[in-house]
Amino acid sequence: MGNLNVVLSGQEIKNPLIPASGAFGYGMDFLDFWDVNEVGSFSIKGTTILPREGNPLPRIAEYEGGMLNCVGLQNPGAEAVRNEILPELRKIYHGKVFANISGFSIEDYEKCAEILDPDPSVGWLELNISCPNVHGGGMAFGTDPDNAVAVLKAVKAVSTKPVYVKCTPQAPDLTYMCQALEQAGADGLVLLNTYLGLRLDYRTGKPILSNTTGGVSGPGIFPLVLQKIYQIYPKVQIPIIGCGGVSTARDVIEMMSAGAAAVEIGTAGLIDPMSVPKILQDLPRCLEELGVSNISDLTGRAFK
Amino acid sequence: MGNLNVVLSGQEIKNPLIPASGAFGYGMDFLDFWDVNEVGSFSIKGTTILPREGNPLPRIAEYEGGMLNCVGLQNPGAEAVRNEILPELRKIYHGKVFANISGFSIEDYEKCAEILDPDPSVGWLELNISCPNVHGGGMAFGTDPDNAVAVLKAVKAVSTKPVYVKCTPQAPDLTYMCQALEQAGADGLVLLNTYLGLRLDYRTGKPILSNTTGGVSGPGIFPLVLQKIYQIYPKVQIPIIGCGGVSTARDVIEMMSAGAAAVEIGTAGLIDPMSVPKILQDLPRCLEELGVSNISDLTGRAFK
Amino acid sequence: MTSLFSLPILSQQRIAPGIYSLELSTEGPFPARPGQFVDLKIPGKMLRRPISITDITEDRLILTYRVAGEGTAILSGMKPGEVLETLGPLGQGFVLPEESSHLLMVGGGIGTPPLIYLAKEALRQGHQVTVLFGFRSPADTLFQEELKAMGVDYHFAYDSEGENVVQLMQRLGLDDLPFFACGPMPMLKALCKAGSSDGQCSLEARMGCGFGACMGCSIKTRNGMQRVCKEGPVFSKEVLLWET
Amino acid sequence: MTSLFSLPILSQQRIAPGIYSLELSTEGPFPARPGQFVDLKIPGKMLRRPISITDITEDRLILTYRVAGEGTAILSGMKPGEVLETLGPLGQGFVLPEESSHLLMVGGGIGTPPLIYLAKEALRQGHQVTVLFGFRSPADTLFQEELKAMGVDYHFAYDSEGENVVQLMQRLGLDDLPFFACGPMPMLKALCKAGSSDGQCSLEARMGCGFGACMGCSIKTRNGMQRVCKEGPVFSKEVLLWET
Repeated sequence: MGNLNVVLSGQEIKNPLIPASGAFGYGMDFLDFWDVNEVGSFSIKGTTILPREGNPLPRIAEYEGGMLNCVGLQNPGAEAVRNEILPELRKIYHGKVFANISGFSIEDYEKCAEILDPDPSVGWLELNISCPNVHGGGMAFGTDPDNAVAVLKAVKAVSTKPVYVKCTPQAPDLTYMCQALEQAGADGLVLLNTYLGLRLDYRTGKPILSNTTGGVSGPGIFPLVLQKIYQIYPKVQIPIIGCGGVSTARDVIEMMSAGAAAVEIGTAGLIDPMSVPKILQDLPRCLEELGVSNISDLTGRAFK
Repeated sequence: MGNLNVVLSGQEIKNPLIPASGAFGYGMDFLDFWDVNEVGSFSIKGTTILPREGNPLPRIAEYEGGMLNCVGLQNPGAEAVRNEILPELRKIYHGKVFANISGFSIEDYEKCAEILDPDPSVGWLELNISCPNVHGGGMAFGTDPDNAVAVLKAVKAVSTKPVYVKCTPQAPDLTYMCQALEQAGADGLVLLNTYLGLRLDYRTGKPILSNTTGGVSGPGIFPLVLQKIYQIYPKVQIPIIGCGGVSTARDVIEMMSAGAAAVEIGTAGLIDPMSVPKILQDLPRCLEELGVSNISDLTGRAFK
Repeated sequence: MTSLFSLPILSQQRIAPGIYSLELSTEGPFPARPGQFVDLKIPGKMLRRPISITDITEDRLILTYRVAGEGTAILSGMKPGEVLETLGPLGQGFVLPEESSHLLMVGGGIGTPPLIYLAKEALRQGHQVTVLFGFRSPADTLFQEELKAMGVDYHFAYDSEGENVVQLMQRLGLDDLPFFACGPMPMLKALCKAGSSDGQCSLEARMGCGFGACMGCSIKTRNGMQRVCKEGPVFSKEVLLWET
Repeated sequence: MTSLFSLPILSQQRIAPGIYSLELSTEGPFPARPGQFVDLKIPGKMLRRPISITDITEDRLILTYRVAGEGTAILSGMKPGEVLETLGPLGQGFVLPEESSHLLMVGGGIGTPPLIYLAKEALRQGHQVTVLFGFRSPADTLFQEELKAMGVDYHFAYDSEGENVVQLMQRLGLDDLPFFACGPMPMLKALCKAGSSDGQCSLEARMGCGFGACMGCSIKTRNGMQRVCKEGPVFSKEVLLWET
């Protein structure tokens, strides 16, 4: 029986499958289907310093390869997350989570980190500089390396937990971005947030989503993200968490082979709430098939 | 009954569906299935000044949203295309085609254009500065606006036919690229060539494709390409030919609504050789449903 | 508890222009209350389709849906024996009052189905029920047989005859009855304005997951942001803000 | 002429570890020559799966395939009555000599099926046929009944017994017979080296379209670049370069 645990910046998690921010709420919504303690960690809904209502409806569109969303960081604000939500979360989940934080200024990120970093349920901070669905924030920081580095440094200065940066495929030079982040002290990278996309209504020709564009996720982007991970892996020393279109245990293995130390899963769990436990059930069988005893040995297998 | 014809740089074609370069050979391979004269034009296999064998096998990988290829511009060279292939093509196809040309230096493109531009079957030149599967050429010109403009100017100087530039989504700033090309005299844009992608073999963890990466095409990239067309359309005056994941008549209409004057189709025709005639059969019914008499009125409908 | 069920199709038929009735086979009564919904996996489509519940019998889940796009078009072509992966029951249902009362059910178009199940349940609980349904035209009428069989008081309004369901309510002088409504947003809005202060509305929204995780269907209410799929689809009138 | 056919599955069965036999119903004999192939649309998969033809009867197309990945795994789960969209016949087949001769059919593993159809056709045309098939082990043997029924001379080689099919050919002194071969590349390469100068090999390749448009399966030959799906899959020995 294979060993599924992986280590992310000194903290061990019992398997490499991490439900992604925005696709798992705060864990509660999956309780009807499976015990969320089966996952070694998950990333909470993107949190900002002030409460946000997010974008108007429609926020969701579909396409053959997955979906588009423009939820737009709906969340109750960092204080409410720490004081009201995380204590509830602790009742149902015993592991440590990634606190996904976003903002509209460097100060926003800094304050958000100050609030969430001390929480005992927070194992890692996930710096979301890649949300395509808010204006004047999110992705704006993720497309400019100077801005990204400035945000990271400000957050690192107030954090005790490892800081992972969730990057956007919209970054003009992703390799440079990742190297700059590593140099500035990032403890890890999450590759990638959603791709900017659009759907138009067939009858009217107008955008379906209230925010015009949305973030594309799902199996349709899998080989694009895989290529980016493969491209970045040899260029950095810090761990990469892969994220983009993973739906099966084989996808997890493929993404780890490209260089991911762990894998986030989003859309697959929205399409089928049982995806995550199914993958966790399949992974040991896959390891056996491949004759691998530690799943972490698969990371970067393409280069070995 | 709706009117399907569209005009591209002064030349009318009887419908806006153009089989894409590399997915239609020279038209001959579809003759078993339908009369290729049903399409108003198509784009011939990417042509280089010297014959090219292309990449070794495997050149094809699959994924849930479509496919990846690294064919690598296999072609018999511009002279053979003009002297041997185009005369054969004229026997089966009576319209004018897009001569897709690629190269490894500005001179390559220039010579290729000089050879193909005079051919009576060539209606447009399609400058392929976006092939992700060759080294030191193709996409290298499409990611740097200065290089792209230099290639375009050299080709424009030796051409009498309208020159369309097929861009790559790998361009760091696509809007700037398109504006630079327009200013440098491009007659139209083809948005977009394939996305760089990767698949790894499940058992070995190594790349499936001989060239490691390949170009991702098919429905999986449709909303990404749609967003790019929507982004570029208000920024240029020259016509945009949409290209990326179109599989149905509704996709054609959606892409035209985003700003495309015409639409190239590739992977759908490889998956089902009857895709193109099926779409052509469906389009008039769609126009009727939408109460539109000229399909060209749909171009940019999202902005109207 | 919400779960995934594999339910074979027993029958499917077109019951009005663009409207289909679908019967799924269940082992025992499907565990949903009136106003809850199910999310159907359509072959070839990524996201499930949320469908309200028309009725539940000992061994059947009865759904009614409108062909609105490609997903529902595929669904309408499915045959008896084919199995639908069904997620549900989802959301909160309507809440009937504890004491016997005279209740008004107000439905419009494809919003009428959940009110059939609700009306039956209300009758079972000893309430008096008046049903007001609005359709585009008489050809679009749904559930006339069912309403007749239930023996409730029912009335139809037709756009084609110049009367909508809210006008009908007013004409019949029923605007002070507690109402339970489902239909297009303009209808619900007008109803909340014209009707009793005691009302519940079931809303529709494009959904991602259907079970609360993606926050793709959240609306602003007087109780803050609420998910149509999870805290809804039924909201009491006083929390709705009508902003979206 | 190559065309798209909708062919119902008549039967499917596992005939060896990982190997399935699939019978499709056709109206009249499927119009393919030995060595041509079909490309099957698998539900849920983008690209078709190229499958060689084992036999053709008045109303059946008989295919044999190995479960090699997700696509063929889905195919192996399909049931009688389900319909497979079949593109074909594709490619050029084997070319049998005009005069009666003694012909050698050399197959390895899942490369053996097209040689069954070829052997039958060769017998019908009056040739003498010797069949040499190689498998991993006796448990993996395919087509023994068919070969017996045909009444041809046949011999099996097994990796597990330390002999491959080329060694078998040499042991039997058949290396000067014109050969028709299909199997793994190393087998074909060794056979071309050891066997007669007159030989034809059917190659396998990952394909995109299967009908020549995408150039996804081109190989370099002495006649220039050739598409396995279109100019192949059968190539005469002398044009093969063994570079890939």
